[in-house]
Amino acid sequence: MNLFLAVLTPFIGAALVAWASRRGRAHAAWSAGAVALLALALLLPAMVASFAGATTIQRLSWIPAAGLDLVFRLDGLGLLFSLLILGIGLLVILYAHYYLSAQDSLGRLYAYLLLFMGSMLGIVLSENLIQLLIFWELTSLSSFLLIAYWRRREAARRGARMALAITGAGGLAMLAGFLLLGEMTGSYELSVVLASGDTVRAHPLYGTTLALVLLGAFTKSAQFPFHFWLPHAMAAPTPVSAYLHSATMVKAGVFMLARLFPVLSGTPEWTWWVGGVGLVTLLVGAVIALFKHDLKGLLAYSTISHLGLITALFGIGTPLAAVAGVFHIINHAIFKAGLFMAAGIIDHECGTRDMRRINGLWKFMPYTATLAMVAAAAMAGVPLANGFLSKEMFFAEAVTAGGQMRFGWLLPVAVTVAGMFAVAYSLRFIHDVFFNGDPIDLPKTPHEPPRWMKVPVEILVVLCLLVGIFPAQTVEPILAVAAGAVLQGPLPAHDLAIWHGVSPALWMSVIALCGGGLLYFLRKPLFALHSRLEGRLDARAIYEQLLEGALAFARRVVSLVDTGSLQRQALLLVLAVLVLGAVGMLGGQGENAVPLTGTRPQLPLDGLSLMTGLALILVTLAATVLHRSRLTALILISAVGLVVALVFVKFSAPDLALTQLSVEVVTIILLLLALYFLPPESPAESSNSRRWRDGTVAALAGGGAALLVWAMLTRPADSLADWFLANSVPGGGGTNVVNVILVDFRGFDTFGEITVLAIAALGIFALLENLRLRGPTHDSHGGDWDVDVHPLILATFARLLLPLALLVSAFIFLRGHNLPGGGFIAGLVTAIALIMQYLANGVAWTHARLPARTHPWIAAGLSAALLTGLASLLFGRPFLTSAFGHVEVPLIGPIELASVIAFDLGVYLVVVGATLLILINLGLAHQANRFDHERKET
Amino acid sequence: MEALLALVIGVLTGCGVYLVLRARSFPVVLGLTLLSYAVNLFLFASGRLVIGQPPVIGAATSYTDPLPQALVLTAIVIGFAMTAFVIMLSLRARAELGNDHVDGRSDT
Amino acid sequence: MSAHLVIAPLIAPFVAGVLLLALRDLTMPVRRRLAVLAVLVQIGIASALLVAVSGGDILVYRLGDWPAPWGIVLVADRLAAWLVLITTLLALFAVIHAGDGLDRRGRHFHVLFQMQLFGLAGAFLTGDLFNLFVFFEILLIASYGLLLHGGGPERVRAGLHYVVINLLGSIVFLFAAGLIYASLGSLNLADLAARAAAVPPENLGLARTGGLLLLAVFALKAALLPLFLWLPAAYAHTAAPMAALFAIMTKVGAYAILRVATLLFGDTAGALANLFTPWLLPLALATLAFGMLGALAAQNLRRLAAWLVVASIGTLLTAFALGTAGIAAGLYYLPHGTFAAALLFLLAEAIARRRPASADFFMPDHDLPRHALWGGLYFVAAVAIVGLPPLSGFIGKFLLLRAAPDHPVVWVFILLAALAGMIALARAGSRLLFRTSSLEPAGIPATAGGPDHLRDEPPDPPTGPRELTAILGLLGLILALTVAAGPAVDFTQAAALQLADPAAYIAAVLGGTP
Amino acid sequence: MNIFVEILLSFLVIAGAAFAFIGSLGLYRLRDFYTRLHGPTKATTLGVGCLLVASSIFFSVTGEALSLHEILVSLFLFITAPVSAHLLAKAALHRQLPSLAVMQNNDRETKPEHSA
Amino acid sequence: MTPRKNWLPHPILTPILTAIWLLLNNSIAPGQILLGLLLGWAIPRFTLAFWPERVRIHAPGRLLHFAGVFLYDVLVANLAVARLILAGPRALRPAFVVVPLDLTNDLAISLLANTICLTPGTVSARLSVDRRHLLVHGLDVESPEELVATIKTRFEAPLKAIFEGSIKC
Amino acid sequence: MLSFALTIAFALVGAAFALSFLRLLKGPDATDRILALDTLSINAIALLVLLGIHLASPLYFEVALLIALMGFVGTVALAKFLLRGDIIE
Ligand code: NA
Ligand code: NA
Repeated sequence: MNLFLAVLTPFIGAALVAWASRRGRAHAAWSAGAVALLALALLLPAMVASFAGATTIQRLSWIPAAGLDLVFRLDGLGLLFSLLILGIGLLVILYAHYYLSAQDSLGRLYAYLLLFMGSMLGIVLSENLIQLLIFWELTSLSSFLLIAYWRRREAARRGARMALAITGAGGLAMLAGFLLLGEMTGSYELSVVLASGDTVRAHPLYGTTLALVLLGAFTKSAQFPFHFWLPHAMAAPTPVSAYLHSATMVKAGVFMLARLFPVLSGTPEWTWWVGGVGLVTLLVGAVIALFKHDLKGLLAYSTISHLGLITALFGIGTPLAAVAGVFHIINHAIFKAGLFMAAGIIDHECGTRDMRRINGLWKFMPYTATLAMVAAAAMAGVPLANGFLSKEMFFAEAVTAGGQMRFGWLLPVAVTVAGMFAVAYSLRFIHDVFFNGDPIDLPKTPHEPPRWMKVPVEILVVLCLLVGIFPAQTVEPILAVAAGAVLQGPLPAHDLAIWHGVSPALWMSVIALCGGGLLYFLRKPLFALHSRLEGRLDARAIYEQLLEGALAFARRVVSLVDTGSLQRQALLLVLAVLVLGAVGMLGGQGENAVPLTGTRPQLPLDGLSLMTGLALILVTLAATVLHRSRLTALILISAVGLVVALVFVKFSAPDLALTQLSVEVVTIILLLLALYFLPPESPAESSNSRRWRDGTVAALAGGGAALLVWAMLTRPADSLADWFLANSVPGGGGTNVVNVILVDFRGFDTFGEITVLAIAALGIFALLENLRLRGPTHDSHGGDWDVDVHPLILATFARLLLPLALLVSAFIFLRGHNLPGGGFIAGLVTAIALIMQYLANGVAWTHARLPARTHPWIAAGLSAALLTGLASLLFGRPFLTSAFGHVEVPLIGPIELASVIAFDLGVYLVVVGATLLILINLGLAHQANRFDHERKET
Repeated sequence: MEALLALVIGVLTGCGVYLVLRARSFPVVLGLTLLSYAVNLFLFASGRLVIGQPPVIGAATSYTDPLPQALVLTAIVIGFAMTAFVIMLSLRARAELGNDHVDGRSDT
Repeated sequence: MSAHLVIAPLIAPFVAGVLLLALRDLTMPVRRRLAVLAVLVQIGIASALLVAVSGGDILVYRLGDWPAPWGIVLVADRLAAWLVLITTLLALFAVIHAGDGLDRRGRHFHVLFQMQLFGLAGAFLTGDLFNLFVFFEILLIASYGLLLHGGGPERVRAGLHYVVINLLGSIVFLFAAGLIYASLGSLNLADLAARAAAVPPENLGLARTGGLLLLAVFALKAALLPLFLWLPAAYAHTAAPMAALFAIMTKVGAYAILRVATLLFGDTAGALANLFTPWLLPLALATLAFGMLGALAAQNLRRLAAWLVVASIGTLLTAFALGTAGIAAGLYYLPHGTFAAALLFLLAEAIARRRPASADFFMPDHDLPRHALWGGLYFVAAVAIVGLPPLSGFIGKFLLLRAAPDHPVVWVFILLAALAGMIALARAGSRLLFRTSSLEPAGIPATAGGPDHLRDEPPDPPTGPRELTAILGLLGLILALTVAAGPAVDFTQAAALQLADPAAYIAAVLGGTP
Repeated sequence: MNIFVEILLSFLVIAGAAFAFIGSLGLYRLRDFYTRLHGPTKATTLGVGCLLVASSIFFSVTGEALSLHEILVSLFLFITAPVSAHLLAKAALHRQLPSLAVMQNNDRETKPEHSA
Repeated sequence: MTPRKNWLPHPILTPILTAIWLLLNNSIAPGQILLGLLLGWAIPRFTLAFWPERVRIHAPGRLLHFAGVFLYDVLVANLAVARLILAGPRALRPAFVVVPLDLTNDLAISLLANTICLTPGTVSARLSVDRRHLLVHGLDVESPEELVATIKTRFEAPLKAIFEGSIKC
Repeated sequence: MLSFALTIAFALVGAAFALSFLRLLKGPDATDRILALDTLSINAIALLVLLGIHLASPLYFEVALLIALMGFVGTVALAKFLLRGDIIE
């Protein structure tokens, strides 16, 4: 459990620190430090065990079904990294307290740092690869926050985004790689994976897996050609660079190389890719570092170069090289963190990091200069400093490895050249900053920093020397357990001594030192040469071009497709339906083709039907052709609706005809109400080609529909009809089967249907609120409107007809269960009878004679339907269960009472309420508009 | 008879589609109305064509399939509600956008 | 009461809606409380339903006491219960957020909201094809009202497109229903499944066409390429809580695709087996890709969020196209995608409210008040929606990738999409929250053509704690989904297995032994 | 069915249909709107009236009881058809549709050229 | 407002509606009569407000006589119109004729306009705003004066008697 | 005899239908089209009555009744639109 808690501690600590920072900077620093110490304390038992060679594994069940549990592992490698993360973390916390200016939020920096610390600990302590990846991406995210700490600086934002994109992308690749590893080995847990090296290497997907994992590792460790993000990440505050960009995050990539060394290494692919990339990075980083005038830029490229060195060591693949790799991880972390801190002090004191301006600081801060010089010596690989030891191991391994292949001599040569450049940039770091004349135009006068700001640097420099001078006594134990964990096997014989006798490696060191000196001496012409070549073959530029290209591509594609055109959307839908329909009908043809025409006997065609059908077609076409004249189209479409009702009658559907007719007239009234505010004509704005295109699509759609109807109608039916016909009277108590289906068998559909109507009315009511429209003052002929607002004859007869229509409505309602009719149609008849009053007598007159609001009607209707449905629950039956029976009334005879009448009454009320609500409120909107109008005009 | 109805539904569908593809809200609404007619007839036709046998028990000896009729009834009502809504919305759009182009583009 | 548990998720919002309509003279605070209470009750009901089906029972409710396939049945299986619960949870925070003032900006907000929930629950629970159509219409008509709530030119334009295109979709649905009834002779989904397996050869073409037209309709609702163009504008221009609630709307389409694909056109459907399969994966991947392109191209946060919803649908349907393991992954991803999208919409609104000059457009403005809070929330929301570790989105994608070992193309699309999303959200965040005009005043465009004339309503100052409550609540849901991933994945795997066995569903609805 | 009833029915049916036809014929072939208005208003209405009477007799004879509800439809038509015709004539005047008619007695107030 | 008006607002309308109800249902079953009475009572109660003034029939006998004349004229006029239509457009002598009105009752004027539409080859086209003149379109007008006279004596006078009590009114 | 009469009647009403359709298509003015539409609905009533007698079925009565009602309302609304533009005011 304590491994889990150790990882969790910094995450919780981040919140604590953010809270504590309100009480002052010291509180923030102390609490941050306490968090790191607590994490260290939690790890201590397992650390002790791992020195004894034990691997601690702790499990917390999470998603066992997906092989993803939270499993933590502490072995030698984890131990080493945990110490680096927490140890250097503590130093950075101390350092940052003095580094950050008063107006920057220390709490925020600590919170981010702790988030990062937890994530990094998570990486190195993960047993499950997917879990490892989770923490891996968390380091990307937290480093995004850290780099963008000074969020107002463009460089900071850009650097953060670039780092996130590159390392995040690598992380995604690595996720794929881990998934493949899981597929191959059957588990994501390292214990299994590390033991399955042979399976993995023999798997056909080994190459892919390797590539994906390496992509992750290389991006994180800033290997060529993904190295360019690291210099841009220098926009971060220096404590962040000291922590992330020297000791920890950039080491995560090489950590992965070390972690998966037993699984993935040992193949030519590994050697070539890892070794090759490492070597190139080593060289490129070292060369560029020399030419960076920015202090942190130099250190950044130096870091890239050293990471390349470590990568190259793992690429060589021998056990001894791996040991050297681990060793250099330690050494580089120590001296580079120190150097970054020193650079931070210089930056802090001078107000700039430009080495062309910073000169001769020895006079102002000799103590700091001394510290920096020792650390730089380690970086250069000068004897007695720790860097020398691992570098010499590297030289030795390069010679050995080079001896085994053709052109192998190139390897030591390249390595030595890189060494020369390392010496040269280290020399520059010392000479150009601390000597080389006087400072030029510095913003501040530098002096020694606060006492406690130097302490972390002192500690690191002391470590450099201790390891460099007494390696066996200091670093050997931890190196042994760490390397043992990497190799998952016995350690090779190695000797951490300063003097190994006169070996090729020694000669290479000597050449590097001398050559480095010479290079630095010749720096002026080299700088000139470099400034002429600068900007060519810049990986960052390629990255930015790629990104810009992708963004431009996205914008172009999206602007081409997402034009905000309804017509295009509708066209796409029609085309999609056409394609799918065609595939559906034709797709299964071929081997078992079925004729379009089925076997059902056809009805004879009579002349009247033919004439009516053709008339319907002609009117429809005319409405389409004449659609620009809107009223004409509307009248024609009304005729279409009438004939459709007749079609329903013809084919035995009187209920449908009734519904169609009543809905039709309400729709026409609505359209007329709307047309008043719309132009009477549509402009001719479709191009000819557009008309042809739409016409073709329409013809295809129409043809398709016709073919489907034909296929459907000529096939015999096998349906549910018989049950409905048989059960309508005995089960539903009504002879009109359609109505019984509507209010009983499928009453729930009707329940939904009236809900739709009710919601539509409410939605329309909301839409009409504050609607401000201007109706035309003249009719479509340009004349005044008729002054006779309510023609007398119409008004008189409309009133006369009202009771009659209501009677008809009651008639249709009551007989619906047994004969064509029902609540819906009755409701529409009532509504239309009332609308007729509005038409004939006007809003004001009619409104005064009706209940003011129709919402209650809708609510009452919905309630009636609902309560009818719920009533059956009281009898232990499901919702909407109907009941009916005959009651014998004296004198009158039997009367049928059915619960569905209550339900149908609900339908009736909703229909009346909704229809009136819609129409009247639109009418009122008209009226409001008219008053507006008159007010404006008078 | 079947062929005639197929043709009718085809023409209604085609004309509806053509109108729906117009640029002004009013013809679009008319197109939707035509498409509603078409689809209601289509759904109705899924019960096949039968003459003189309305599904009213006792009125005849055999009856047409009542279920599609019930479905079409529901579809008509829902279609009515939707049409009403879209008509009002087109007015609202006219008020808010200043013209009756479906994309709110000003008259060309 | 437990006998009626299956219909309770429908009755509760309906009763609440009718009550709110009848009691519309009550003061707004009372109505708000009533609305929240109603949603809480619905969460309780949905949880009970989930518990009731988690053992594997398929609960069938025969409306009107009529037997299937003639009467309408409601069917609750794991899938349906899961979606109902997700809907109610989402609704809680949407309605809380709407209480921040949106509900005052027009009429009948809470009635429409409850009716929307009624429609959603019905769509998930109904076992009848035509009844599904009816519930689609209920949820659509309610969504029209809600989408337009508050008004404004951009919203009305987007609303008009949304309404018209959905009306066309409804018409296609009816064509499909007619074809299905004409060729298979039933409407009950279970009965259809039984009949589909034995479809007479001469009806095969009609049945297939009907099925594929259903796919077109559902794809339109789900916003699958190429029928997704309605979504970005509609979601970007509606009010934030509505956009948040609508995060579930596309899932209705996805649900319907999944239901029909597994029940009617599953492996055992004979000649109709796997009817959707050849279409689903390519379209889903293309949708995912296009959603990400849209996200990269977006110029403001709401539109970006809307495109991410498109991408999220692509991801979801990719999962559904990958068989049982994929469906399990998708069902885990579904609530995540829903909550994350909702979260992002609410945040976009919150940020826009606090940047009076440039709203949520990616241009410099003054620092937000409580910058750290909103920045932090944005960061977490971005992590969630892109599917970066450690939140549930990552788990969903991990499960999805695991389910696609034989589809390298799926891996490529999913991983590249994650990268694109990361880049888009990092750019957006850095422009909205990092870059502030206090130090870099250059680059603020003049108001002409600027965001001022694009915004839907004048910026409202935040009025209460509801906004933050809703945002934190959604975040809490995502965290819960992450922490409880184990049981959640177990559940979704069981749900996927249940879908793979249509015989049990058919037996539960029609009687007889599986 | 009684032969006299059948003869009566046949007569009514054909007469009704003939009137309906003539009404529509007038609608189709006359030359201005005002004259076209007469056919549908009168002939068609009467024709439908005849048919409805025929229907009433038919169902009274064949059914179990007297069927008089057709009378209602006739009554309704007789009330509404003139109103429709009146409104349409008014609309035509308002739209100043051309007329073949001569203005017979000159009254300024009701002159068709002016809005009343 | 008398109490009687409240429980039986329209003593004429109630039996008429009951009768129409029975007509609609083709039935005189006791249940239907009861239902008809119920509706005949309820509907006028609801529509009371829509009938601002009571209709008073001053001469019920003349109403019946008028109805007979009207039906006869409809028949004759239709035969005439049918003949004219069949004869073709050339045979027509269409004309607009202004009929000065003596009627003042709204219902009476409306009934007159309707009657004119249905009967002698005429359509009432416009009522003047002051309701003193009715513009009539004739299909085949031989003499406008004669047409006006016919309308006034055959239709207007009885209507005036029925609805306005006396000619002098 | 009745069936023969019905055949003739169907033919006549059918012809009336056709003529009304022609006027509907021809116009020329909206008033003509509205009138044609009104005539169509009355013809439709005639057709339904004939159909009812032909099939000896009283089920078409309500349809005829409703066509009478709805046809009237439609015509009034259209005419009012021509006269006033705003039909409910
Ligand atoms: Na970084
Ligand atoms: Na210098």
